[in-house]
Amino acid sequence: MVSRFFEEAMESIYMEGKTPVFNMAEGPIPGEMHLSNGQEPCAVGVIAHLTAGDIVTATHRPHHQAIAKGVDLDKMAAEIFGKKTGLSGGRGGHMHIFDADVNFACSGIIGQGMGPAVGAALSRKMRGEDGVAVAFLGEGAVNQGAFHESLNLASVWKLPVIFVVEDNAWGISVSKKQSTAVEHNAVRAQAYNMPGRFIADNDPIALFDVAGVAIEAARAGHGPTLIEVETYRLAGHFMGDAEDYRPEGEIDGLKAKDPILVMKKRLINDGLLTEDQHTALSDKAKARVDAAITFARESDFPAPEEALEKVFV
Amino acid sequence: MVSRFFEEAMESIYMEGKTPVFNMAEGPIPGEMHLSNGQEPCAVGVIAHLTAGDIVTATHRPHHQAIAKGVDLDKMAAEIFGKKTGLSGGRGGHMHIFDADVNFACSGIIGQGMGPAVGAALSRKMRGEDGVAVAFLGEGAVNQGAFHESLNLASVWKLPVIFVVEDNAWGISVSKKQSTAVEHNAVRAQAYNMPGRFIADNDPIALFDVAGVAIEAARAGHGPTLIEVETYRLAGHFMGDAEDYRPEGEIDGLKAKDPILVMKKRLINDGLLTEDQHTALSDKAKARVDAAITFARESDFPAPEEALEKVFV
Amino acid sequence: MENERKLTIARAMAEATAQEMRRDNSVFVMGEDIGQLGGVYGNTRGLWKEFGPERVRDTPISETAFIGAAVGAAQDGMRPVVELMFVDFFGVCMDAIYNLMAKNIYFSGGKFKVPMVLMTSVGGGYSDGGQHSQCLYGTFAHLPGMKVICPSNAYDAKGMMIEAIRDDSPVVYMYHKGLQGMGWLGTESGATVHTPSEDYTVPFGKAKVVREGGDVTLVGIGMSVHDSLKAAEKLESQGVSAEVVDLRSLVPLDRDTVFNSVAKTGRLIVVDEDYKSFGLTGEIITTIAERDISVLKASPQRVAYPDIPIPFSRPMERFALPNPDKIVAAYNEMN
Amino acid sequence: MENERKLTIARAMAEATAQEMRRDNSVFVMGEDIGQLGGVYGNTRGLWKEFGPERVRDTPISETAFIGAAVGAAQDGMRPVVELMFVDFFGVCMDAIYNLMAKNIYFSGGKFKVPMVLMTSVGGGYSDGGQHSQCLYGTFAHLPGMKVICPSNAYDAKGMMIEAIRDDSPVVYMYHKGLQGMGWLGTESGATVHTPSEDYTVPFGKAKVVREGGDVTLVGIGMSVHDSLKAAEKLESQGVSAEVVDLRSLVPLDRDTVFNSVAKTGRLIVVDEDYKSFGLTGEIITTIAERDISVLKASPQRVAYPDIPIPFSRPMERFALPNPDKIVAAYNEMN
Ligand SMILES: Cc1ncc(C[n+]2csc(CCOP(=O)(O)OP(=O)(O)O)c2C)c(N)n1
Ligand SMILES: Cc1ncc(C[n+]2csc(CCOP(=O)(O)OP(=O)(O)O)c2C)c(N)n1
Ligand SMILES: [Mg+2]
Ligand SMILES: [Mg+2]
Repeated sequence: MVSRFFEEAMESIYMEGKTPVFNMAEGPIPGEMHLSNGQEPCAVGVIAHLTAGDIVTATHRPHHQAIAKGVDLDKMAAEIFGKKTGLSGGRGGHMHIFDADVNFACSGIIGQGMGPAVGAALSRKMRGEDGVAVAFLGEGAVNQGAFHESLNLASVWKLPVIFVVEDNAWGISVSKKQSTAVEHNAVRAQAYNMPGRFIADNDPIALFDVAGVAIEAARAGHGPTLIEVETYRLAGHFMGDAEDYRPEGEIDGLKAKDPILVMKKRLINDGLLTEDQHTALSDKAKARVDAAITFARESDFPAPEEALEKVFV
Repeated sequence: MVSRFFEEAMESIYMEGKTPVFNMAEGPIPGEMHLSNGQEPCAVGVIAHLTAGDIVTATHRPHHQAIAKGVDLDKMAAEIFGKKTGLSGGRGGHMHIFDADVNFACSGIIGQGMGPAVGAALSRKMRGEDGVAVAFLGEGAVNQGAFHESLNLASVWKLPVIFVVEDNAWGISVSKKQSTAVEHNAVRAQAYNMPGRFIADNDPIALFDVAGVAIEAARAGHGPTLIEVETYRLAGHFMGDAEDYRPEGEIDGLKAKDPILVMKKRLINDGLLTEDQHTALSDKAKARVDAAITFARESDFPAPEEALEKVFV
Repeated sequence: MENERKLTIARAMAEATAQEMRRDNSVFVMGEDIGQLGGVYGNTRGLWKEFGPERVRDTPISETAFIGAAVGAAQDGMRPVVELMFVDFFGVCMDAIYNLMAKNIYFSGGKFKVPMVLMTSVGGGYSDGGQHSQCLYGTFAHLPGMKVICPSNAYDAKGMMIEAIRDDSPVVYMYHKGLQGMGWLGTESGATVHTPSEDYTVPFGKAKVVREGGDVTLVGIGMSVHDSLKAAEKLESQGVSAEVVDLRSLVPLDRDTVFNSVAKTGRLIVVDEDYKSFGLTGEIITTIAERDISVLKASPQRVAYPDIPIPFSRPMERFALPNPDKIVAAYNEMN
Repeated sequence: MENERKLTIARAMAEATAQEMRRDNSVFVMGEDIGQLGGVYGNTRGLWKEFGPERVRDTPISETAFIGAAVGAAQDGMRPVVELMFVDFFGVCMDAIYNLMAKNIYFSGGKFKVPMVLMTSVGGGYSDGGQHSQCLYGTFAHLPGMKVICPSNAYDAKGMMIEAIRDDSPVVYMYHKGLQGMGWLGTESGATVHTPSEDYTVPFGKAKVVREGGDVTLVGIGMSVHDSLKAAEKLESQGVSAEVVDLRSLVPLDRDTVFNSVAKTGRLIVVDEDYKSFGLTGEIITTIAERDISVLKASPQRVAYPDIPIPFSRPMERFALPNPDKIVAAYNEMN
């Protein structure tokens, strides 16, 4: 059982780390581009427990979360290319990945996804339907008022919602130390009378276990949990970031801890994966991504006037 | 020493409880009117430690805080009557009491005073000048995002600011239990790595002591403190509130704990005050208030066109 | 007699909401003091008793969280009716309103629906000071993705509430405190009108000619409709026949009705309790001017709130508010 | 040669701020990524190095707290220059801006000063999507108590920054990303102009005729000034002489300069990258219409952003943005 999850997780992790979509900032993909390289464990460790019916609200750095949630990869790539075949016909772009089929939404405003996650959880609770909502956020977003209000509300109403803080130590160029009064955001759970859990070292297995407990508790009606994951931003904040603010050697140190490599090594060491299996998985993932990119490239742009549609339904 | 503070405190407390300004909602004083009857200890217990140079940011329920801070009583009454002689010439009214001479500001928006208190404290720190800022707020306001952001910021920057939560158990008709995930807001200080203190039973002496420590620490550069005071709202949320939402008997129970009466009894029992002294203080306070009301009543209204002035300086 | 039943706007709003809640389990109400208290402005009175605290939910003072939550619930199949107690408080939660509620339909290419009503009280005139008396019609109408409406009477209030609840797009439902019919607030009696007890809808984007006339068109919304009607009476006694248009909704805006009226009268005065510049009055006047300036026989005028924060003191506030006399004066000064 | 020194707007803003910081110890800078990074749009580059992290303060992502703190510091004698990274983020902190920063002078009867500058980036055109590309000129200009400005070139950017820092009232300083002169963003070269190295001020409330002409007046601000200038060139080749007015400040608004220009040309086109309805274009057109409609020889027109959230995809965004061709077409269709 656990090993099956491992493999599912691996597949997603691997795919994300390699997804070439993430490496394009100019030409066919204009605008800001926030890569999630290094942060994949945060997404898969949690989302592996969810079904398509569960809800995820994601951030300005949403690709790993989206892929883990099962957002249609072709349409997502097409959206990022601004194509008519994209998830929202090119209206949203990279920071606005919406897939109603798997209950996935995101936003470019720091902290904006937390309220909607609380609301989706409320909706399920009121209707007596199964469903857990997971709101992802960065450690920088924790200092936004929406965090406080949403965690309090979720706790007062005992809603099935999980808040997952991806702590990559940076909010653009501002370090967590400069921005945050506590060493671990997990302790802030105490202010909302909910469990707060800390996962060290970007560890998807540890996260998987902790998230499993939290999600089960949520489904059982025991209310929300706050999970903080120590993770690594291997790239700049967005494409083109010179990263002068990083202490020397930090990136090299982090690159040595690349979770995709670490995970590969771990699985191979544990005898759960052979080099051949790994290559096969890797090839499969790469092929999937390539297909999505091809789909995106070959799709047409929307007609300009389509901009005027879908303001209201 | 302590007894001198007691007496100063008494004087203010007594005055506030009896201030007839608070009892007028119609006729000469239109608009909302939020009385602070019962909450006087929160203001005096803290502000007794402050000088005119220190900063206070107050709430929609500001009279006790203003009087304790030494806001000019005549001009304050005139402002509440909408007169030209009022603190701001009638532009502000009861929820907008501003007195630059004693560094007092307030606002009608829940939680709005916290940011400015942090900023005033920052200003003093940057200039190397003495000065502590105190932000008052209700327990309902604690669930507003501004609380979270402001406490974090004050702590990260180690600023001389004190946050005082007047917990009267109600935010209009919504009880603290319905709105707040924790039993005591003081525990929320942990989320900001600052001391959190709880004062039970509306006790001005206990508050005085705790506030003294906090303010001294702030002046010494040790950063902010959160203080939660259990207090009682003896009146409705605003004048005219039918208060159907209060459990039966609650108001009678609270009235028996009227801090003005409790304090009087305590001081007399402790031999710090005689009935005669009390009568004298009480008369003096009443006379002061009467004079302010007379001043306000006899003042002229502003010319209507003055509304157009003072948008910019 | 049933068909002469008069309701206040507050009761009309509550009745509409109750009827929709009975009809559709996905409708629920959320906000500060909308439960047992029945809403500070009475517009949810009775709901808590009938539907209980699960469907009529008092919230903490956390507007960002609960309006954001309403969006999440709406996207998940519910139909929340959410209250922002005073429109003046929009500043603490505008991101959830204009960047989230108003845009997720578009960002999702129409695949997410956001069927929610954000109701909020507007207006002054009772000395509530500069953070509790604003209208902000222009602020909301300027930003795309939300419908923005404001009824001037109980009939419209009920029909527009039902319309709003059934709409799959977000609707900002503004109600003017001075029209609510609350005992403790001065109220405009013209707002309390016959209101059928059965359910019915009043469509958005249709302005209403509430008084016909041939010499000048007065355009308003909410309270300013009543100011305009009173001004029309005064003008009548001067021998001037004024037509009054109640916009009812700002988004969508019924430009045709306004244009047709002005094409007939040749004169236009726009009355607005919101701040004058960069707002409603400019939009309405421009609607005519850009379409065909030749229909205007005189420079169009506006009677609006000056560009100042709202003063507390009664004489100053009265000075700043629009009123019938100012409208009459504006007409008399028209070139 | 010194007097031919050209700066980008980003450098002009940073230079102005540095000069004021040297002159006046009470000036400091606060915001997200304005320290070592130098501002996402380069407008604080070099300050952190010269003045250190106390006076060039990176903040947590807590706009409500740090903008509120700026108000408190300003009231206490400091002169904060605060950055809201994108104007689109106003929703998380608008209370601190419009209800606090903009109103405390009035609420205190002028006894509190609020000498602060809130600088914020505006504008799209580079596919940053619907939460990172807005202008919102109308949103800010509509609400009383704050000055609202936007330079179209580096000369004005520097002088207006110094003017803003010295002002005792709050100033919202909007700068257009497409004019900043950042290498990684497409930039309008017309914004990079001669900028004196000494300090100087450009007063608010004075629009500037940046091109004289007799047949039509084009009015814009920020980027739309450049669109207008390009349109004027195109019109020239058609034999039409266009006058271009750069508003520079929306609050205070220089209505006279616009009126005088239109009185001369008889034709008016207002160009705006902000949403069309209930905003800038309506205000400018109404300014003329209400004062004297007889100066208009044709129905005034607007070329503005349609009332839709900003789409990501390039062809859709280009379709929605104003551009010189649209302005020329508007002129050609004028009746
Ligand atoms: C309300 C708001 N403020 C600021 C920004 C600009 N911004 C975008 S990402 C970012 C840093 C976010 O840091 P964190 O939450 O840690 O997420 P990370 O980028 O590290 O994944 C900032 C400040 C924003 N999008 N929204
Ligand atoms: C942002 C905001 N939301 C709502 C209100 C309306 N309101 C005024 S007072 C109040 C209750 C405040 O409760 P609390 O903070 O406990 O203070 P108390 O009135 O008990 O002194 C509310 C909800 C407001 N003024 N501002
Ligand atoms: Mg981060
Ligand atoms: Mg309270």
